[in-house]
Amino acid sequence: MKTDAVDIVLESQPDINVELNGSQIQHDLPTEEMLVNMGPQHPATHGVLRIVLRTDGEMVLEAVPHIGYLHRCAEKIGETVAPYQYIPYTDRMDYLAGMNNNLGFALAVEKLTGLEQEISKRATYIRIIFAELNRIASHLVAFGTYGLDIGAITPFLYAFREREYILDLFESACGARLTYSYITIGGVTDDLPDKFVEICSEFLDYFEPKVKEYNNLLSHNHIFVKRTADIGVITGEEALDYGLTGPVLRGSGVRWDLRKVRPHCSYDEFEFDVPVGQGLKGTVGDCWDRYIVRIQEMEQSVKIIRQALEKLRGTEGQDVLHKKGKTIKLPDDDIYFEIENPRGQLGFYVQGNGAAIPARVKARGPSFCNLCVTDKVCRDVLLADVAAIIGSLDVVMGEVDR
Amino acid sequence: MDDLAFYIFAAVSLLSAIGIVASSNIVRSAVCLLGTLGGVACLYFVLDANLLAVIQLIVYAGGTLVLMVFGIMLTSKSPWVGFRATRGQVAGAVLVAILMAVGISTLVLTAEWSQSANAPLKTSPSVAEVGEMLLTDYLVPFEVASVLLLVVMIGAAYLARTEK
Amino acid sequence: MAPEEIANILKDKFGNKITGSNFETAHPHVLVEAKSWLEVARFLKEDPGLTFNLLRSISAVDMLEDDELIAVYDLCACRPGDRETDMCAFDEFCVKVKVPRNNPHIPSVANIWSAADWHEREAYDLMGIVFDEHPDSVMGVEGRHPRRILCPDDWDGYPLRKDYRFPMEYHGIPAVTEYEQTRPVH
Amino acid sequence: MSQITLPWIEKSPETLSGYRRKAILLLFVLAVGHLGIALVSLFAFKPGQLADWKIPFVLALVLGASLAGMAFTAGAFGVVFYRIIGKFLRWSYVAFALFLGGVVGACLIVWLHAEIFTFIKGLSAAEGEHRVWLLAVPYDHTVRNIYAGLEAIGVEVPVLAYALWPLQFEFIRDLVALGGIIGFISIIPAFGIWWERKVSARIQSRMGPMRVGGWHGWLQSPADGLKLIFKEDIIPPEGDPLLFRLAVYITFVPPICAFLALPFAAAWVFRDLDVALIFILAMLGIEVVGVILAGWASNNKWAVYGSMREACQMVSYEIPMGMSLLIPIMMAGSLKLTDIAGAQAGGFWNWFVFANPWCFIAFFTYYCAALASCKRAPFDLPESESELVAGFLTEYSGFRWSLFFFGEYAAMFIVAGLAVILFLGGWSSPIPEAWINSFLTAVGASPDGFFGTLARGLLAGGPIIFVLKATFLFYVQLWVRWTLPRVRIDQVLYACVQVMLPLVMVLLLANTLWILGTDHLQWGWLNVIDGILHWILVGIGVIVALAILCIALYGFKNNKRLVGQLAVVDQLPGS
Repeated sequence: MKTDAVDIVLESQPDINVELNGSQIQHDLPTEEMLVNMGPQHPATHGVLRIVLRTDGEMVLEAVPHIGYLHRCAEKIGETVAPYQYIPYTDRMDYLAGMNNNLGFALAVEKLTGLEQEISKRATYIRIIFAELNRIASHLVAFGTYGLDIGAITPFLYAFREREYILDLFESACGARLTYSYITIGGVTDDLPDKFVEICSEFLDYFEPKVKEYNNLLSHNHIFVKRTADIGVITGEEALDYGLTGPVLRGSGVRWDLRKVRPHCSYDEFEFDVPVGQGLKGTVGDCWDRYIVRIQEMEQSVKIIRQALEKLRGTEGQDVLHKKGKTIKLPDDDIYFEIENPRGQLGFYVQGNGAAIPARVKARGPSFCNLCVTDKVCRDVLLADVAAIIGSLDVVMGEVDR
Repeated sequence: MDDLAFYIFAAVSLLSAIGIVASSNIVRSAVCLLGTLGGVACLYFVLDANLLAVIQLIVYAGGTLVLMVFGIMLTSKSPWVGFRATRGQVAGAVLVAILMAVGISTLVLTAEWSQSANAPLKTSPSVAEVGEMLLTDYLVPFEVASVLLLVVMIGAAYLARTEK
Repeated sequence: MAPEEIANILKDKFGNKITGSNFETAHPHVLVEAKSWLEVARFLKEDPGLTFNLLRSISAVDMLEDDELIAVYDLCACRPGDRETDMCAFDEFCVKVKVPRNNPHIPSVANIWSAADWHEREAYDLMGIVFDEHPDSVMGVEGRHPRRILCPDDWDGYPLRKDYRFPMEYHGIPAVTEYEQTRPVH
Repeated sequence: MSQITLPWIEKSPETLSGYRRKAILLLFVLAVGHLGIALVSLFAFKPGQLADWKIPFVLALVLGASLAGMAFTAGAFGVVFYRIIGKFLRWSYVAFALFLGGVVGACLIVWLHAEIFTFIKGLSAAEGEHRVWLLAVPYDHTVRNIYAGLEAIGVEVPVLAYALWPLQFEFIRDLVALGGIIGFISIIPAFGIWWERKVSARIQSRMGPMRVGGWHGWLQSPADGLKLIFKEDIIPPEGDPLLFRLAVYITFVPPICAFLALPFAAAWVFRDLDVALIFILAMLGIEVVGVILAGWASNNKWAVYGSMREACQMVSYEIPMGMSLLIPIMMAGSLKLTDIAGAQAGGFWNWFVFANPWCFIAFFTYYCAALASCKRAPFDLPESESELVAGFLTEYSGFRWSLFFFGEYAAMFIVAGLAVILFLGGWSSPIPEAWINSFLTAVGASPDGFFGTLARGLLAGGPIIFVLKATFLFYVQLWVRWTLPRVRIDQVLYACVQVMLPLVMVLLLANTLWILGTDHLQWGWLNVIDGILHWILVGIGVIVALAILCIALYGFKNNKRLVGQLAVVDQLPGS
């Protein structure tokens, strides 16, 4: 078949035809390999990811991801604006978990400037509530779109039904539904609206049984298990080697969660478990494990939010926004700080030079690091498995390309 | 009315047959083949030979399908890649065509058409009759054909098996 | 393990290949000279006492006034607990490698941490640090370098350098508006 | 950006109503004119005045004029009463009425042609005397004969004689019947797509289409069709344009042909072929050729993947599908669909699905294989949107694209109809006719009176029952599609070759031996076991039916809770 786009790929990236040392399939008939361009516009790539597949019939011999279609110079912009002005840009990195991105950058800057000691307890708890709510919202999208990748359309709508309520909660607090900029340097922009605590706990009561519904609908569905178990297995060592973090790492059976092993934001005051993949349906570290870890994390987040709402009780009246947040000057020093995002560890490297504007801002997006394992996992799998594997890594291209 | 139908379907068959030979693209040839076989099936319908017509459709549609799949798999470059016959192939084809033409014309010329034209045709046999005949009078040819197909299936499975 | 202890272990092992360290900062780190970075990295990963098996990030920084580029390697050790239900132990460490701006060459650690593959490509793409022996290298005008990752393969320059000037056009496509063309570039 | 300006948008309201008045006037004038032409031409020619060979032309004139007149009248009414019509559309349950009306109407048209011929034959006094040739077709009854016959029964309407005259030709009657079938086939996708969207919305706690046409968006499918017609017609320049166009028709026409042999009830069939079953299977098989051509002619790698998958899937699943169908054929001893359905009349316990365990399992294997051969989820690999973009449909757009769906929905209905005829008793009612008769007698209604006939027609079996049963199986296809994930290609083929094929072979063999033992050798013990198993299966069937009914009722009653309203969400300041 003649397709211009792939011809261009061949010319500009000659290394796509690198010989594989891995398993060569024995053929009795000589077959011709075909290069297929999956993306940048493809329903299974969750945005503008482009994967060049080298296929033999339905078998995928090699999958090379090409990224950069959504590159928006976020790091360059970081060198031209003050930290509090940079908060909205962090929203647009992982646009499904804007609160967590805000939190990551705010914590990094606060740690660099020593402001972190002066954040009020109330602001910290509000931050935790919103970060965890956003974790639920983000995992709901991951759950729904993973269903779509496997071909089940209904779970997507179920997930969005619940996510809608979370977005309503966000909207009541900060007015935005996707790019919040709510958590900022020095606290949060505004105190909670009236009755937020009651409505939030009602939502949690409503949401908890829904997780069981998801499990009945999708997690234990026979076809779903057949499609995801034993597919795209990543062992714990491989996961660490490739720098995978978050549910992808935990799905490989590594009990590692920054909220536990190096608590930020007073997460150490909270009681919760860290679910890891146990290979219930197949091998440890397969797609199903990565998927089920997200489902279980939603339950844990509910637990955390309940405790945080409880802790919020005695803190009325505390100032939720520190006055120095907007006027802060960065010292001549640098920091690298990571928090646990829904997709993994989001790290910010911030370097100051005594001015109000940082000299260098670098974001380490978890999706970026998780995606680099594609090349390794998508070898000698079927075409349909590529969709399953990419979906189980749950990448957000806004964060990969920044 | 039947005459009209006959001419229409005969024209379809013949034109598609010309298309098979004239087209240099294997998939287009296969589609033309489908047209020919479909036209012949419709002729059978016109002649009230329903069973034959339906069998023609179900068997040859499947056959054309497989042919098409092979055509796509073996020439998977573009719809515009054609093939050209070598001189030897043309000579062979002409020879076969002449032989067939001679054979068929001999058959047509020597057949006793007048008999069937005058005597009213027996109403077309029902499926039940055909089935009974297959399992009684023609049992041996039927079984031989089945065994042949079985051998073909085993052979195909053997050929398609991956060498380990 | 405190960063000072790790630094002492490294200094005992590698002597003056460790060119400096700073622990009075929000980001304690040691400085390693570029050409011995590979063996230091291997030691950090494979020494049973250190086992820094998770490379979190490679941040490239342009120090224009010092005329040098810095690659900041943030490492993390994830040591499994004794029992299945134990959390892994956490340890972090940072290594900085300084190279001159006009000839920035650092040995690639992508064979030690596979995670470094994309980070190094990004650092080359945006900051122009050449990682030698990178597994995904292509031949450029000035020798082999990692393949670009975010920018197109034929992009000119390294966008995150402080002296980078944005191109006026790319393949005939005007890359800046008319207003920006007339405005002085800061 | 230039703005499109419409001349009447800029006019003042007075001028606008002026335009409307002019339009109404014009439409009425045209309508009156055309109807007048029609009437004049009809009454101008008494029977006998006109040579027979001129009749077709007069009829064409009359028909054309009256149709145009009616259209103009309708248009004028639409313009005058558009508000009232809009209100009517908004408040009525027109969708179901239209569907049911369409079903009944199409069925009637298919069936009437036989009745009318008998009627004309009865009318004609001098049958066989006037064998005149018109357009190379012999005909028996002149208009004068028919009019004489009408006069004899007291109907002195010359127009009726003209209208009945062409119906004596089988060709014309077939055309009318074909019109009915095509009408029905165009109702199925329109209704099916709208219904699928509503069903999926219900399953996903949404509303689905709600706007177009008022009541639950019942006009959504025609609106979509209209939109698709106006969309840009893209043909990939690197592909094969001829085959690209042809593929649509090869996919779209065979399912329609299959309807020619699908009986809706005993006499309600276009052609009662003795090989109807094989004919329908052959037609479903030809459909695949179109899909493969579509993929190939698109010159798109995803499309080729889709069509290769379709070829794989179809070729392998036709075998278990055909073999499952052999089991009811064996029970009925005929390939004729009317015979097979007729053999199951008299109560649901006579349906083949409950006849013995082998038939029971064969029903499910047939249904699975039929899902696969219709490429419906979970076997929708040829067009799996998350893997192959849209499979063989990737390059299609506009009306061509929608024709594929016409074919697909028609095929869905056909496989559902086949399952009904072969396993679920066809058009026979679950309740035996004798019970209905005795019930009618018990309540004091005569079984042969008007209401008695109506009740029997609805309950004792007929096309309506058939369509309802087939629609239920159609619904199950939707239900499955919106619930299950998609299987992988190797799993599809594994399930066919390694699971379904051996299973069906065992079923076939077992059923043969079973029938041999019970029917031919008359083994008493086997007959006892057969009876016990039969009633156990009937019990299972009843339980399943009741369970589905209960679930449906539960869902209907707990409407709000299924949707999952969060009670306090409206109190949020933001919302």
